Amino acid sequence: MASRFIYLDHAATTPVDPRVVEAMLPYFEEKFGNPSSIHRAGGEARAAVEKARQTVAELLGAKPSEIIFTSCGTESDNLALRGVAFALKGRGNHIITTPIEHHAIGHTCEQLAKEFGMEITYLPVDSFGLVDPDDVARAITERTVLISIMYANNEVGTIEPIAEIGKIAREKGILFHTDAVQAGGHLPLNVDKLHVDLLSLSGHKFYAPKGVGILYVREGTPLLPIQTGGGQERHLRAGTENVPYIVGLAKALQLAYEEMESEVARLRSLRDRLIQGVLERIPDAQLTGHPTQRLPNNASFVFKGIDGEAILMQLDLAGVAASTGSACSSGESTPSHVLLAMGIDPLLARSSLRLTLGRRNTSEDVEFVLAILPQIVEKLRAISPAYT
Amino acid sequence: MASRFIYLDHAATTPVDPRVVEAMLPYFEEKFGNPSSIHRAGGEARAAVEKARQTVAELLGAKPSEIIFTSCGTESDNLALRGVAFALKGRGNHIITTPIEHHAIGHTCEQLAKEFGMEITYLPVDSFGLVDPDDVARAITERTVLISIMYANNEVGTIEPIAEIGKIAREKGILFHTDAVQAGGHLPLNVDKLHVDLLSLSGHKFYAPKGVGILYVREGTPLLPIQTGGGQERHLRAGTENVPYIVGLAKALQLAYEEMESEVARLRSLRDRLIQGVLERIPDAQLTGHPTQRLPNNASFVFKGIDGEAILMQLDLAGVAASTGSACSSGESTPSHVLLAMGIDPLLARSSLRLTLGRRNTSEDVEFVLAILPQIVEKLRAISPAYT
Amino acid sequence: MYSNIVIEHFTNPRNVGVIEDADGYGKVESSVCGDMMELYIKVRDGKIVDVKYRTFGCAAAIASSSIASEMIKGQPIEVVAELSDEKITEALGGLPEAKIHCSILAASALRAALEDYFSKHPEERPEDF
Amino acid sequence: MYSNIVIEHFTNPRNVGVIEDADGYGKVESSVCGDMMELYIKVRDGKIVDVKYRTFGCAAAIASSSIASEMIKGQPIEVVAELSDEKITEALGGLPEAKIHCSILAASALRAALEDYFSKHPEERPEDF
Ligand SMILES: Cc1ncc(COP(=O)(O)O)c(C=O)c1O
Ligand SMILES: Cc1ncc(COP(=O)(O)O)c(C=O)c1O
Repeated sequence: MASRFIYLDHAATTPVDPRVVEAMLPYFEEKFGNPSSIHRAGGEARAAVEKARQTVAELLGAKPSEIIFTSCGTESDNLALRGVAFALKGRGNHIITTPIEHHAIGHTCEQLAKEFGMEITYLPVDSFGLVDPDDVARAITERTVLISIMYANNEVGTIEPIAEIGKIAREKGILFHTDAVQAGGHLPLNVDKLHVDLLSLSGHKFYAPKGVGILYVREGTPLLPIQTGGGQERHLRAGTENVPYIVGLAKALQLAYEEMESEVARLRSLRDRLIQGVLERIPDAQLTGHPTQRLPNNASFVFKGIDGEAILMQLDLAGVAASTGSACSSGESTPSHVLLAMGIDPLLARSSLRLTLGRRNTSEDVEFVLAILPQIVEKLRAISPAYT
Repeated sequence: MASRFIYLDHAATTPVDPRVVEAMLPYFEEKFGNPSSIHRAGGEARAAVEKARQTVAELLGAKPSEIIFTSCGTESDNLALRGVAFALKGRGNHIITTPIEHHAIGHTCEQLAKEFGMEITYLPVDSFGLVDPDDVARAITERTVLISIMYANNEVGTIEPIAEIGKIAREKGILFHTDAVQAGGHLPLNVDKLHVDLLSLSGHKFYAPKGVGILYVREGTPLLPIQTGGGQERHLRAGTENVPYIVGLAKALQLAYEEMESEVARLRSLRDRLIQGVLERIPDAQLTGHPTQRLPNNASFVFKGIDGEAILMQLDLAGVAASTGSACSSGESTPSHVLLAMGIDPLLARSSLRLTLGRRNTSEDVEFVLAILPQIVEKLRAISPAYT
Repeated sequence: MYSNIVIEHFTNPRNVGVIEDADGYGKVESSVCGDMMELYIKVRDGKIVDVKYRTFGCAAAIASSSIASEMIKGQPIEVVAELSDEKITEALGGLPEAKIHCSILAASALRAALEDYFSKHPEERPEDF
Repeated sequence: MYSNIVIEHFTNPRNVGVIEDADGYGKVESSVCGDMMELYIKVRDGKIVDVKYRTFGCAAAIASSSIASEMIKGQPIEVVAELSDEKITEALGGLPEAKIHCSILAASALRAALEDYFSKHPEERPEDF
C-alpha cells in the first residue's frame, strides 16, 4: 500500500480544521450543560449556541432567529421540503426542482410524491447541467408551493443561477429553497442577494464535523416541524442541541469566509491546472459540468470505455482518494442521475471521475495525479472491450 | 457567585466521559473519511461505524442490522412514531401511549393527530406514574398500529413495566416502541427480554455527546424513513454518518454496561440518602414518582407553597445545578404534564424539584444539598402567600 | 438568563411581609402560570410610607415585587399610580421574554392595592386612574 | 471493502487479451450495471490450454475475470464446465454483496465461451451442460 495520501474528495467530506476542534473541545467535558437548563451550566451552553447563531446569521446576512441548526445537510433539505409541503398542503401540492439535485432532495421529492400526494416537476438542464430560469417561470402553476434548486452541483460542480431564479420566485410569490451544501465555503451566501427563503448548509463540507447543518428560514416562511419534541430551535427542530458541533460549525464558517477570497483563487488555479493537464494528457477525456461556472475545487471527467470505480480503485492504491461522483451513491452501480440528465450516454456516464480539491492540497498533489492518471486510464482501457 | 459546582441534573444531560472524548478524537482530523466513500479513507470510517454498530447490537442483544444511528433521542422517537404511522397508514391510524411521555413522543403524537389523522389514546397512570398493563390490553383496537410507552420517566424516574406490556403487544401482534432514553446506562436494555420492536436511546444521557442517538428497529418492522437522501443506515436514516459521535456513543454505552452494577448500587444509595434527608428535614416535602420502582439516580419532590424555579435558582446561586422537571420545559411556566397526569394539584406541581445524580457525585455533594435545601425552602415559604 | 439586579433582589428581597393595618391591600394571581402576589401599602400625607408584600413565584416574580416595593416606598401617591410594568422591567435591567408577565403581575398587585386605597379615599384618586 | 486477493488480481490481471483463432468465444453484458466481459478459450485434448479476456467494469469485475482465467487454464474441460460464480467469489476471498454480480458475470462469460465451443464440438459436451 502506498504511504502517500493525497485526498481529492473534499466534495464528499473534509477533515475537521484543528481550529474548529479546538473551539469545540471545551464543550464536551467542561461546559457540558444542556442549553435548555436554567442553571448556570445550562446558561453557558445556551450562550455558546446563541453566539454561534449570531455568527452564522451575520455571515449569511440573516437574522439570528432565521438560523436553525440541524443534524446535517440532509436534514436541512428534508425540513425545507417536507416542512413547506406539509405546512402548505391546504394551498397546493406542486414542487418544482431539477433532476440533478442531491438524493436528499431527489429522494425526498419521490417520497412526497409517492406517499403524500405531491406533484413534482423536474426542470430540464442543459449539457453543462445548467437550469434555465425561464423554465422555472414557465413551470409555476397555481398549486406550486415551493421551488428547490441547488446552488452548486455536488458531482460536476456546475453553479446554478440562483439569484436570478430567486427573483422570479419572489415576483411570483413562490417560496424558494436552495441546497447550498456544496457552495458552503466556496461561494457567497447572502440570503438577500440570492433571494432565497430557505437555504441548506452542511458543516462537514467546510471543515466542521459530519453531523451538523443549517437551515436558513426567512422570517414568515410557513414550515411544519418534522422533528417534534422540546421547544428547541424556535419549535422548528426539537432535540437537545449539539453544542460542540454548533460552536464548531460557526467557527468553521467564519474561517471559511475569512479565507475565502485567497483560498478560492488558489483552488481555482489548482483546479484549472488539473483540468488542463488531464485533457491534454489523456485521449478521449471529457470535462463534465460547466467549463467556468463551476465550483473552484471541482474537476470532473468521463473517460470513455472504462469504469469510474476501477479508476478510483487504482488511484486509491496509489494513495489518491477520489470519487466517481457523489459519495452517497458510491457502491451503487447505476450511472449518475446527474450525468444522465445532462444528456451523457449511460455507458460513458459510468466512466466518471470526480477530483475535488481542498485546503491541504498543493500543486505537487496535482502534478502527481497528472503523472499517474494517464497510465491508469491507459491500462484499464487496454483490458476493456468497450474502448475502441 | 459560588465557586462550588455540584451538578445534580444528569437527567438533563451528562458531561462527556474523557474516555469517550479520547475514542472520538481520531475521527475529526485524521480518520475523517466519509463512510460512503469507497477509497481507503472512506473504508476506515465505514469500519469504525460498523464496529460501533456491532458493539451496540451486542449490548442490546440485537443484530447489527437492527441498530440505526440517529442525531438524538428526539429523532429516534420521531422516526419510531412517524415511521410506523406512515408505513402502516393503510392498516390503521391508532396509537396508544401515555400522558407522561417526553415531549418528543407527546408533541409528535399531537402533530400526527392534528395534521395526519392519527387517533391517540392516552392511558391513565396512577399516583406514582405507573401504567397498568391491563389498560394497554384494553385500549387495543382493530386500527391500532403502535404502542409507545416510555421505559423510565424523565421527571419522576418511575420505571414502567415494559417487559409485561411488551408481552401483551406481542400477543396481540401490535408493534411496541419504548423511549428508553432515561433508562440508558441505568437499566438493562435487552430487546428480547423487553419484548420491544423499537427502542430509543440518546447518547448524552450516558456520557456520550449531545447530538447522537439510537433507534433499535426489530427486523421486519415496517418503517417509512422520515429523513430521505443517500442510502445510509439501510435507507432508514439518510445523511452522512456522524462518525466521531457514533464511535463515542458505542464507547459510552460499553462503559456504562461495564460499570452498571457497581454504579447503580452507588447511585441508589446516594439517592436514598438524599430522599430520606429531604423528607426528614423539610416539612411538607413530598417525593414524586414511585418510592422503589424508580431510576437509581432520580430524587424528585414537590415542596408545597413555593415555586420550583425559585428553588432551582437559589440552589444555582449556591453552586448546585438542579431542575424543576425536564430540561426542555425549563422556562415554561406551565406545571408539568407528568405531575398533573399523576393527579397532583397544579399549584403543588409548580413546586417541583428534580435532583438527578451522576458519576462524579459523592456523598459530600448529597450532604451539602441536605444542608442548604431546608433553608432555601424555608426562606421562600416565608415570602410566599401560598404557604400556610 | 437573569440580570444581576434580578439575582440580587431575588436573593435579598426587600420589604417582605404583611402590614396588619394596611391602608391599601391588593392580591393578584397570574393566569399564565399561577404566580400569586399580595401587596400592602400604608399611606400618610399623600405618600407611601410603608409597603410590604408576599410573592409566590419564580425568581423574576420575587425580584419584580421587591424592586417595585423599593420604587414606591416614600413616593407621592400620584407618582406611584403611574408606575408601569415596563418601568419595573427596566429597573430590573430587563427580563427574559418568557418572564415579562412577572413584572406585569407586580404592577397589577400595586394597582389593586391603590384601587383599594382610592375606594376608601376617593378624594385622593388621580384623574386618570 | 475488497479482499487482498481482489486487489491483487485487479492490480495485476492475468491472461488479459484476445485470442485471434479461439476455439470458443463468449461475450456477456450485465443488465445490473452495464459491465461487459469477453472471453476466449483455446482447447487441446480436452483441456483449456489458453484463455484470454477483456473486461469493462469495476475492480471486482476485473478481478473476477482474472481469477477465473487462472482457475480454468490447464484444466480439463469437464472440470471447467462446472466452475460456478460461487467458486469464483470464494477464490477471491469473498466480494461485497453489491459486487456479487461481478463473479456471476465472469461465470456467464465462461459459460458463453464453452457454449460456443460445444456448439462446434457437440461430442465433447458434458451431459449436464
Ligand atoms: C448538494 C448536497 N446536498 C446535501 C448533502 C447532504 O449533506 P449531509 O451529508 O450533511 O447529510 C450533500 C452531501 O452529502 C450534498 O453534496
Ligand atoms: C425520556 C426522554 N425522551 C427523549 C429525550 C430527547 O432526547 P434528545 O435530547 O437526545 O433529543 C429525552 C431527553 O431530553 C428524554 O428524557
